Amino acid sequence: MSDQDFSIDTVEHASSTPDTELPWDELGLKAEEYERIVAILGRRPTAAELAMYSVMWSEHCSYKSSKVHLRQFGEKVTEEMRRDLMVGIGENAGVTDLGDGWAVTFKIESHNHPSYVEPYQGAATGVGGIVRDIISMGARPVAVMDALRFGEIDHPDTRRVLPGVVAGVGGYGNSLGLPNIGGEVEFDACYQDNPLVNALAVGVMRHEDLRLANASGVGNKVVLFGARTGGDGIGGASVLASESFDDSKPSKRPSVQVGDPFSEKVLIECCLELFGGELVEGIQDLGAAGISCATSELASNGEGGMHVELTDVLLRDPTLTPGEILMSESQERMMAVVTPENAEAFERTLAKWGVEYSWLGEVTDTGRLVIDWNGETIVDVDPRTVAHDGPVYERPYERPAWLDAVQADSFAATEAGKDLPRTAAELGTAVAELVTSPNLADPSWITDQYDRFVGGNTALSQPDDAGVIRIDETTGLGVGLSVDSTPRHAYLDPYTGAQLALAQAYRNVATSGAIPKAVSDCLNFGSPEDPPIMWQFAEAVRGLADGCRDLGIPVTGGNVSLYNQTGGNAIHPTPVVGVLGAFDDVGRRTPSGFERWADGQAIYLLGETAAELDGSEYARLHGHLGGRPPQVDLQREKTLGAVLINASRDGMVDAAHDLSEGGLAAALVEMSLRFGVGSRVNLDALCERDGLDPATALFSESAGRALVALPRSEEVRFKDMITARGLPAMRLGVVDAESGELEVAGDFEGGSFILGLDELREIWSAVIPAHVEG
Amino acid sequence: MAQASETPLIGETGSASGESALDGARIGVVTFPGTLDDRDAARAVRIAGGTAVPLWHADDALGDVDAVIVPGGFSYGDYLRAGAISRFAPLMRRIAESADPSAGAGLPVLGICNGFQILTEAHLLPGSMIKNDHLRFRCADQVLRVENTSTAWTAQFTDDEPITVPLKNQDGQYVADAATLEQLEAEGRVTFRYVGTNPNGSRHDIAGVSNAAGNVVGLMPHPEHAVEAGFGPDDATGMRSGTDGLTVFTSVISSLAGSTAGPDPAGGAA
Amino acid sequence: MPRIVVEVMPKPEILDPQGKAIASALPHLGFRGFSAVRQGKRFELSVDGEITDAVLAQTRKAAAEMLSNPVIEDVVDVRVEDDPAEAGAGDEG
Amino acid sequence: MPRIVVEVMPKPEILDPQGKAIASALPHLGFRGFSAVRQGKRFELSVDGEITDAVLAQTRKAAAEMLSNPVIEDVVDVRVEDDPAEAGAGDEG
Ligand SMILES: Nc1ncnc2c1ncn2[C@@H]1O[C@H](COP(=O)(O)OP(=O)(O)O)[C@@H](O)[C@H]1O
Ligand SMILES: [Mg+2]
Repeated sequence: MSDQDFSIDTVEHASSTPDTELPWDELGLKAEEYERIVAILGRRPTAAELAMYSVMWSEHCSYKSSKVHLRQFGEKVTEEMRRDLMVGIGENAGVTDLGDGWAVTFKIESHNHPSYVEPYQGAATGVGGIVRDIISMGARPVAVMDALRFGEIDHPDTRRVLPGVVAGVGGYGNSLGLPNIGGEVEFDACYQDNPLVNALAVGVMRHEDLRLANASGVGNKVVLFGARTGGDGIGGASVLASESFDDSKPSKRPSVQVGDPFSEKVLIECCLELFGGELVEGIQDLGAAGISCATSELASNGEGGMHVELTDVLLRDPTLTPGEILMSESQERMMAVVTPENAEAFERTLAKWGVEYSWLGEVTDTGRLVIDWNGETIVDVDPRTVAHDGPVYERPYERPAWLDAVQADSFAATEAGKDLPRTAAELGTAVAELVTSPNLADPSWITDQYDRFVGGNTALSQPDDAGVIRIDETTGLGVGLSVDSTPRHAYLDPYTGAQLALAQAYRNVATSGAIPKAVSDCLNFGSPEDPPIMWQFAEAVRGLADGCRDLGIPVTGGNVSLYNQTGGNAIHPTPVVGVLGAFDDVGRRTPSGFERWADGQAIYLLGETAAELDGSEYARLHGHLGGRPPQVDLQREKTLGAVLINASRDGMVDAAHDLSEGGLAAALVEMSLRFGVGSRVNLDALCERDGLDPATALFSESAGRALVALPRSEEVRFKDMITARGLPAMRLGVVDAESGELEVAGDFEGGSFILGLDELREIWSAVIPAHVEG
Repeated sequence: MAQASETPLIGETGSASGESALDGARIGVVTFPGTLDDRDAARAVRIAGGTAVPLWHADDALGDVDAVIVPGGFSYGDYLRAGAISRFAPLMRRIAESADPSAGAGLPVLGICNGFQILTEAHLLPGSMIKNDHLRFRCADQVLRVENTSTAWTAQFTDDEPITVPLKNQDGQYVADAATLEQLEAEGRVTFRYVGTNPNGSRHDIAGVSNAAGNVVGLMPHPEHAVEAGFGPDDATGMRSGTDGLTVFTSVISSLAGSTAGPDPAGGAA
Repeated sequence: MPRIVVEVMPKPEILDPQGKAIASALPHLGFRGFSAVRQGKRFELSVDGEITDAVLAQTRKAAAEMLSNPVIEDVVDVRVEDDPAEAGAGDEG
Repeated sequence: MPRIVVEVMPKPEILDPQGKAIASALPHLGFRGFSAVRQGKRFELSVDGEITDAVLAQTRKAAAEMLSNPVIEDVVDVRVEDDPAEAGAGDEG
C-alpha cells in the first residue's frame, strides 16, 4: 500500500478539466501524438494515461521509425521458412521447432546507453532483461552470448567502460547459472561515446510448455511477482509530479537500475515450477515500460479486458506516484494471469521460493484496460491503442551524399594498398601485426570472466566458431549459435554489410556442424531523424530480409536500437545477427583448432578468394575505410554450409574454422593457437587459381570460405563430396603437431615465413590486458 | 530443484530414464536459492554409478542418504560473503550433526566452490575464501595435484596424481591464519593443490582441504564439470575430453559400497 | 528514526586484495601520500521501534555471527546513529 | 598513526540487493525487529606523515571520484580516526 496522499488525476477529473496542460513534450511526445491520444480517448488523458502512452509510444517500445521496414521480415518469409517456426516476430521471443517435441527460443537485445552511463549495472541488467524474455515464453534459459563494441582500445574511457561491461555481463550471467558460449568484441573510434552492449539468450522447452503473453479467461486473476517496484528508470519522468497537482515534491529517482541476479535466478526456478504445474495461463516479463507494457500487452493480446488496482503494487519506494509506478522499470519482475482455482497453488510455489507477489486484479470482458488507484479510476483505455496502435512513421531517407566518395576510395589506391608486403619477412611481420591488433587479439581476458561450464551441456564455446549446447542428454540433440556483425562493411554498403553479417553467422554455425534454422537480430544505428542514417537502416533491413529469404531461414525476433550517436557522430551501421542451428547430436560438433593427435592431417581451403581488402582488418590497421565490401553469394554460403554440415555428420573433418575478419591469415593463426598445434601451408596454388598476390591471399576478407583439417584417409571421400556439390576447394597444407610453428610458403622472396606459436601467443594474449588492466 | 513437477529438462537431478537399476550409493545434492551446479553434481553422481537425491535447503531432515554434496553456485547471490547466509539453513545443521565424526561414522560431505565456502562459513572446514587477488571472476581449465588419497572423496586417485578440472569463481583465494595452515600441512589435510601458476593467491597454493577426520572435503575447482567426454575441460586427449573429476564421485561411491565400483554401471551397483 | 551502524574490516593479517588494488591505483589518479588502504563493510540496520539495550545486544550478536566472519574479519564498530535520510528519500521496503 | 576513514553507502533510492538479502535472512536466524538493512563500504586510508587539511581535501576528492561511484553511491563520511590497532585489539573484535 502506498502512503500517498495527494489529489489524484482521475478519469473523472480529466473529463471535467479538459483545459489542464499536461507535460507531454517533456515525456517525449510530439504535439500530433498528444492530439492523437486526446482523439483516441475523446478527452484529455489523465496523468497516468499520459505516462502509459508516452512510454509505450516511445521509439524503444513502439518501433515507430522502424516498423515499416521490419515488416519485410514477415513479408519475405516463404512456406519452407515457416515450417519449423512455432512463434514468429511479435511475441517476446520467437520459437523454433527442433523435433522430438523440443522447441528453442532465442533473442538478442541491446542495452547500449545504460552501459555507457554505468557500465557494470547497464550490462548486467541487459543480460537480466533478455533472460526474462526467454522465461516468459515458458522456456528454461540455457545459455547467453554477448556482442560488445567499444571505442579505441587506448582511449581512457574504454578503460572505464570495458572492464565494467564485461564484469557486468559476467556478474549477472554467471550468477544465473547460464553458460556464456560466445559473442564478439570490436574496438572502433565510432563507438567512443556510444558503446554497444548486445546480449543474446537462448532457452528450451517441450512443445506443450509454450506460454504466450495474453490475458484470457474472464475472471482469471492478474498477479505481479518478483522484486518490488521502485523508481528505477523514471528519472526523466519526475515531471509527472504534476499529476498530483499540489506542491509535494517526489523524492529523488534513481538514474540507473541496479540488477539483482540472485532474485532473477530464484524467479527463473519459480517460473519453471509454475509452468511445470500448469499454474499460469499467460505470462509477461516486465522490461522497458514496466507495468504499462505488461498490462496493456497482456490485455490487448487477450480477448477481453483487464481491471487492476494499482495501490496493491508492492513498492520499494512509498513516495511513487501512480504514473511513476506505471512507468517504473524496476528489474526482476513478472506479471501472470492465473485461474482462481490455481491461485492457492500459485501462492504455495512463490512461498517456497521466497518470491513476493501481489494480486492486482482480473481479466474482464469489457475490452478496456481499467486501472484504479484507491478505488478511483485513473486509466480507462482500449489496450490496443496503447500497445499496438502507436504512431508509425515513414521517416524520410536518402542515400548519403558522402557515400559515392567513400566507395570510390578503394584501399588498393592508397599508399598502403599499393605497397603490400612482398617478401617473406614483410609478410611474416604483417601477419603478426594483424593478429595482434585489438580486434583480432586474444579476447580471453574478457571471455575468461564468463562461466562456460555451468549446466554441463556446453559442447563448444569461445574461442570456437559457434556456441553449442546439448538439450537432450539421451539423444544428444542440441543447438549451435553465433552472433556476428561487420559494421565497417555495413558502412561501405549497408545492404551488403547486413548480408555479410548474416552470412558470417550462418557460416559459423554451419562450421560447427549445426544446420542453420533461425535468425535473431539487433539493429544498432544512429538517429532515424537523419535521412542518410535512416537510409542505412532501411538498406540493412532490406539486405537482411532478402538474405534470410535466400538462405531459407526466418527472422524470429530481435531488437532495434536507434539514436546511437553523439552530436553529428553516429556509429557505423551495426546490424548484429544471431543465427541458431540444430544438431541431432552435439557429439558431432567440429572444433575450430588443430588437435594434438591430428598430426599430418590435410588442410583444405574451401571457397574462392577475391581481391577484397576494402573494409578489412588489414585496411583498418592502415587507418583506411573506403571502397566496396566483399561480394556476397548466398547460394555459395548454402553450398559451403551443406559441405561443412555433411562433413561433420559423416565424421570426415576433425577441425573447421570460418574465414572472416583478418581472412586466411587470422584463421590459420587461430586454428594453430587453439591447441598450440602447428601447420605448414603453401599459397602457390591459391594465388595461381584465384589470381592473387600472397598478401591479398592472406588478408582478403572474401565471404563464403572456411578451412578444414581432415585425416588423409578421408581425403578421397571429401573430394568426391565437394566435387559433387560444385564447391571450389584446394589442399593448402598439413597439420604439423611437433613443430610448434606456423609455416607459410609461397612464390615470394625468401620462399617461406615462420611464426613460432609460443612467441605469437605471448604477444597475442597480451594486447587486451595491457590496455585495460590497472 | 526438488520439485517433481518440473519438466524433465536438461541435466535433471532425478533419474530421467526410470529404468535406472543403479541404486548403489545414495548421494544427497543440496539446493539453496541461487545454487547453480546442483544438476551437474547430480549428473556426476549418476555417471559414477550412484543415485542422486535432491535435498532442499529448508528441509529439516537429511533423509536416507549415504553422503552429501554441497554444490557450487551463488547461493543468496554471494551477498554479504559467499556462503554466509546459506550456512544458517536448517539442512546445514543436520549436515553438521551427521558429519561430526564424534557422533558416529561421520557422513562424507563434499563442498565444491560455493559449497566449500558454505562449509567454511559453517565451521565444518577451516579457513575462508576471499576475493581472488586479481579481483576478477575467472573461468579456466586448472591442473591440480591430489595430495591426500585417504579421504572418501579421493580414495581412487593415486598419490600426487595431477588432474585437470574447470576452475570458475570470483572469491577463490583460500586464507587461514599461520597456525591453521601449519596444522593443515602437518596433518596432510591439504587435499588438492594448484599446479603451475597460482590462479588466485590462495595460501600455500591450496585448492582443497579436509577436516581432521577426512570425511568432510572442500575444494574450489569443479570436478563435476569434468565427468563426461565432450563437455569437460580440454586435455591431452582432445578438446573438452577431460574426465578426471569423475574419480571424486566413483571414490565416494566405492568407499560407501565397500567395493571398488568404477564408472562402469554394471560394476557400479553394490 | 535512529538506526544501528555496524562496521566490519578485514583482519590486519589478512591480505586485502581490494584495498591493495585501490592503494596502487591512487597515485595514478594523482592522489599521493597514502601508504595503505583497506576496504571493509558498513551496514545500516533500521530498527522497528526503539533501540533498546536488548536490540543492541542482538545486533552485536548478529554482527559477530553473521555480518562478519571471524576467520577473516573484525567487527570494528557497532553504534547508534540518527538517520539523515529521514528528511528525504524513501528506503528499502 | 592516525588514519582517515571514508564511508560510502548505496544511494537511498537505489536498489541494494545485498542489504535486501541480509534483511530477509535475519529473521530466519532469530534476529528480529530490523525493518531494513543496507550494505555499504568502509575504507581506511593510512597516511604517510601528518593529516593536514590538504590531505583531507585530497581524500574527499578521492572519495568522491574513486572510492565511490557517484551514479549509485553517496560518500556519507570522511573522518580522521586513531588507529586502534596501535594500542592493541579492535574495540569490538
Ligand atoms: N564478448 C564475448 N563474449 C563471449 N565470447 C566472445 C566474446 N567476444 C568474442 N568471443 C568469442 O571469441 C571467439 C572469437 O571471436 P571472433 O573473432 O569474433 O570469432 P568469429 O569471427 O569466428 O565469429 C568466438 O568463439 C567468440 O564467440
Ligand atoms: Mg565475429
